Amino acid sequence: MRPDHRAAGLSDAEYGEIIRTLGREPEHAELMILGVMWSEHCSYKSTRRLLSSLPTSGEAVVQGPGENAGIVDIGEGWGIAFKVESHNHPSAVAPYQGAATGVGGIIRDVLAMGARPVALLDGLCLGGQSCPEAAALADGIVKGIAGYGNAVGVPTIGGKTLYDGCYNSNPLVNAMCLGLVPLDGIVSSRTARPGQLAVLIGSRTGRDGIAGAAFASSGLADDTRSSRPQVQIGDPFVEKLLVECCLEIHSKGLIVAMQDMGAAGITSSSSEIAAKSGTGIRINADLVPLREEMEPWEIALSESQERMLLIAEEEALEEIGSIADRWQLDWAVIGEVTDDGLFVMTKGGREVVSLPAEMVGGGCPSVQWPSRKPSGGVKGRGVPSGLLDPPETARCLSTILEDPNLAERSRIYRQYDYMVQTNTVVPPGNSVSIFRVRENRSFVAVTMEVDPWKCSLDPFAGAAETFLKALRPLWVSGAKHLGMTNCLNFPSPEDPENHWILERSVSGLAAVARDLACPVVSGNVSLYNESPSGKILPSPLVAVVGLQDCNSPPLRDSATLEAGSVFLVGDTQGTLGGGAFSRIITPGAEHNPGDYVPLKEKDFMERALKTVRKEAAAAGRAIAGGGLMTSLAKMCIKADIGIGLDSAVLDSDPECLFGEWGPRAVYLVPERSTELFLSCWEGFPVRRIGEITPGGLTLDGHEMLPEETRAEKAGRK
Amino acid sequence: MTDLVWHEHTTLPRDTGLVVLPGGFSYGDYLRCGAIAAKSPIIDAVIKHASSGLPVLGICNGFQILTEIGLLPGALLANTSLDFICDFCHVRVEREDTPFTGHYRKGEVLRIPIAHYEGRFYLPEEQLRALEEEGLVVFRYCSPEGVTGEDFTPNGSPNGIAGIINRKGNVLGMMPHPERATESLLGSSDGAPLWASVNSWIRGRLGV
Amino acid sequence: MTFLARILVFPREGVLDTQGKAVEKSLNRIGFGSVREVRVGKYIQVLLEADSEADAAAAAESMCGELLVNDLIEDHTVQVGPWKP
Amino acid sequence: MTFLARILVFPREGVLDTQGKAVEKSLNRIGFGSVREVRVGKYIQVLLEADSEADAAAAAESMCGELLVNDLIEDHTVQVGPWKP
Ligand SMILES: Nc1ncnc2c1ncn2[C@@H]1O[C@H](COP(=O)(O)OP(=O)(O)O)[C@@H](O)[C@H]1O
Ligand SMILES: [Mg+2]
Repeated sequence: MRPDHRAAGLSDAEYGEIIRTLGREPEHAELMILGVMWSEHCSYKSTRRLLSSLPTSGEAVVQGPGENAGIVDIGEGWGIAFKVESHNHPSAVAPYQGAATGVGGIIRDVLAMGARPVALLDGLCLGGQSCPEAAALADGIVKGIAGYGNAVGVPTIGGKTLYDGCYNSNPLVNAMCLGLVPLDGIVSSRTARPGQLAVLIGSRTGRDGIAGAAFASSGLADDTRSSRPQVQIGDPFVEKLLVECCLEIHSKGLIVAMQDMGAAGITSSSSEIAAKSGTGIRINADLVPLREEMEPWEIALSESQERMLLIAEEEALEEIGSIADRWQLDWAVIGEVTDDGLFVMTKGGREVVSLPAEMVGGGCPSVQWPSRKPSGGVKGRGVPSGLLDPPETARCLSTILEDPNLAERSRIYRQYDYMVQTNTVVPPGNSVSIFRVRENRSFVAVTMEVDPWKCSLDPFAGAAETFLKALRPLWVSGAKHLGMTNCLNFPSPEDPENHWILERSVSGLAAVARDLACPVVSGNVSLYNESPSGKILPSPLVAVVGLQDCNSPPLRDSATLEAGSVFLVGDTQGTLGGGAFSRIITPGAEHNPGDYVPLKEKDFMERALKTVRKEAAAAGRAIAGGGLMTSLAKMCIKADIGIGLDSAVLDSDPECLFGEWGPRAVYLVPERSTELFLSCWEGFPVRRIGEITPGGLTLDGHEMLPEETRAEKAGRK
Repeated sequence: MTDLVWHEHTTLPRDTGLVVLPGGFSYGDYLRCGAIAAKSPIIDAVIKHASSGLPVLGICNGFQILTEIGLLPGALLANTSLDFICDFCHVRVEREDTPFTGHYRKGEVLRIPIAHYEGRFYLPEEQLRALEEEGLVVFRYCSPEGVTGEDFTPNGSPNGIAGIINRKGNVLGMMPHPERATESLLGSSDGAPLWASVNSWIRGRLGV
Repeated sequence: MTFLARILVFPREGVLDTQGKAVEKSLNRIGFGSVREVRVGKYIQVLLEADSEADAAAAAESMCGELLVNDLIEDHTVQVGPWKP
Repeated sequence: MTFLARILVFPREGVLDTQGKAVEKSLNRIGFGSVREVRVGKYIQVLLEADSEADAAAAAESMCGELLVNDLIEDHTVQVGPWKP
């Protein structure tokens, strides 16, 4: 019996559209395929229109969204391909495997561009640490990322971790990969021509992860068991072979087009190549190497990992085969590119699928969900928070530093091999992660941010601030941004208030991308992050890639100095809304979000870059979570230095000491550089707030950071 | 000159001086780390190279492979923390009279990275004692000041063992990565003298 | 009373057994050409106190459910018997 | 004929079984206070062709010796029987 279209995940309207286009009812396999390919995860049907508002072109952009990963130009004929992708749902039910295959998947996206994967980052939004289930998920997720990334030999050089109860049963796992590609060797998925062959290389196809894409497009069911067969197992060793094999084939010029097999496996990879190339494709399911007996639709949709689809000329086949054999990988010609515009799959000589390739791989009709501004609205300004005397300031600081969200993350990143490939210049544990590119002697810097608290306070300003929080440390380290990638992690868009928040968040990202000329080159959307116990906060994650030439070394976020001045640049006052102080010290208090002032950000950027170029500072740190005091404390702990603050030049309200938002930074400046430093910042708010001392962090002589805390945080205890 | 040798080959390049079994997850570390690689076709050639007295160095996974082959005694078990550990640590040079350590001084402390899940050296107690008595431990985890002890041993290895050598003195296995510590840009260059040491040793031995 | 529970955990039918495949290839290569399939799983031995064998078996089963086995990807069998040191 | 060899591999007496200890602690923590000791090993299932059960057992034993088991750190048992699919 034919399954009904709703069970396949299609709405009545979508089903009607299919019948209209085909002029007939779809066959069983066709219906299953369309159900998956028209899911949110594969088609972006709820967000396509929204995403089109993001600026995607710019000076450095070689490849914007639309391919497997975006590419930016880093000079001398080299590019960096990068993208972030979510693996939230799989990680919620099988944390180790879900996170591991998330890493594997994003590596193949970058490989599909012809790039060699050179770095990974992971963005993790984890449940509250008091929830044992969440802790077990968190542990499995970190182990999964480590297990896969370490074994595949790509360093995990950074990431972002935060904890909130809203992620207890729906953790977010966003994996990012960066790859190095010669600009004249970029592979595309839109270059197939009729007569060429479709070659599958990698693992055999099994029944794993069938319909995983549809799974990722709905909320987490209460009984996760029902969604269980949808998890895939990753094999990092095969992935390593696959990377080397595909790069070797590519280096011989034998690849016409390439596509990784992620969600919806053979179907999505082959139909997307056909749709983008304006051709058809004919897949013979009998030729697919299988692990077990499978139905044609299962073969079409299996999400077995570690497979790539290559399009090649027939003459190239022999050499491709011998390379794949040498890497001990299964490979097979599974079909050919045709000129009829159809995605066809045959089994036993019979056509089981025959659909317009455009209909399968080119997306489905957009859905426009209604939007409504949440009734609560933006909260009014709370009561002024009053002044903090030094002992109170010390208490607030130590409470904030105790919060898991502000703790250092070595428990996590020590489990990741962040040094393999020997290019990691600034490893995890720093405000930016930097690797060097030997090929053109440059430094590539990466940051990743997500701030659900600010986004839930004001999605526009919060998303903009998230983006800026990723940009500012790059600038302070001396890197100029080239482009960004993002993952829109949100609950169901079908709820009008959620949808409004999603729209406003995207506008916030678009505004910064436009104003600061930081185009969006790739990204991913993960909606329906809800479970019976609730929905997640709006969690758009942003990662920015920047470039620094090798003439000046990157500026570190702390330094061991005997003497020198401490400068605050930017406004004296920050804003408390959605920040660590209001969340931890005064929960329940209402505060406004900060303002986004593009010109101020630009001004800050230019001066920060100049500071590094002129080598005018010994260390610098953009002020972020926990504000000024937290940033200073982290500097002291990290380099084991002391800082003596002078309250006369500081305000003693929490906005100054713990406020966030906006372009603010602290710099350590040796005496001899003071003038140079001040000249870099002339015309921008800048003030000397203290000096480097032996011992701890003091405010008017009061110790803010007891020795035990310093020792403990520095891992000396 | 450095050559990469394919695991399925059965001979080493002519005039090979030093053979390095590098780190990396050979065969995904399935079954036991290093076990499957130890059965690679190239291994017979490595054994032959070692028995001719020429140097063989196993780093990390390479150390694990050497114990699986039997060129070095013992085995490497999971770190006591059961976590993969990637970090800089300190090791003390215990011998300067090996082909690998000639450019160090005995007692010198190196800052050098580790990155492994299975790095806890194991030998039954008596054999361990014998190993120590024969002075076959070449590197030991320690504090920055050179003090050894459990607190300074990241993976739980007994006696802080980080690297050992065979009796003949030409096969060294070590968990820390000297090849990741050759540039201060990447955090340390303390591994560089190891490469210089073997290089001089080979030149001396081959008279070139 | 003390019981010994012997728990075998292995990849579910249809789930990719990455270790098994690697071991199988290696066995074939080193001369065991007659090997047709290898599956690698875990063997967990638990010594526990219980009033009866049935209680011990129930406890072992619930350990599997709660910690030892992810039945999304793994199958398992439990065998319980009195412990003879 | 096809035989099934079931091979149990576990840490040798005297070799600290860290994984077992960790599982033991976790089990205790999540409420299985009656658990006294846990040991974690491997379960390897090999399907192989042989002329007789004795041949199959000999082959399995030699696989253990050559690859599957490192007897410095591991003990093992082998059970062979005809394979019933
Ligand atoms: N999941 C992770 N993987 C790797 N590195 C991480 C991860 N989470 C955080 N880090 C690293 O730890 C440091 C601080 O992490 P983060 O949570 O972003 O705090 P902060 O708010 O101080 O930036 C950064 O260097 C970051 O790269
Ligand atoms: Mg950060």
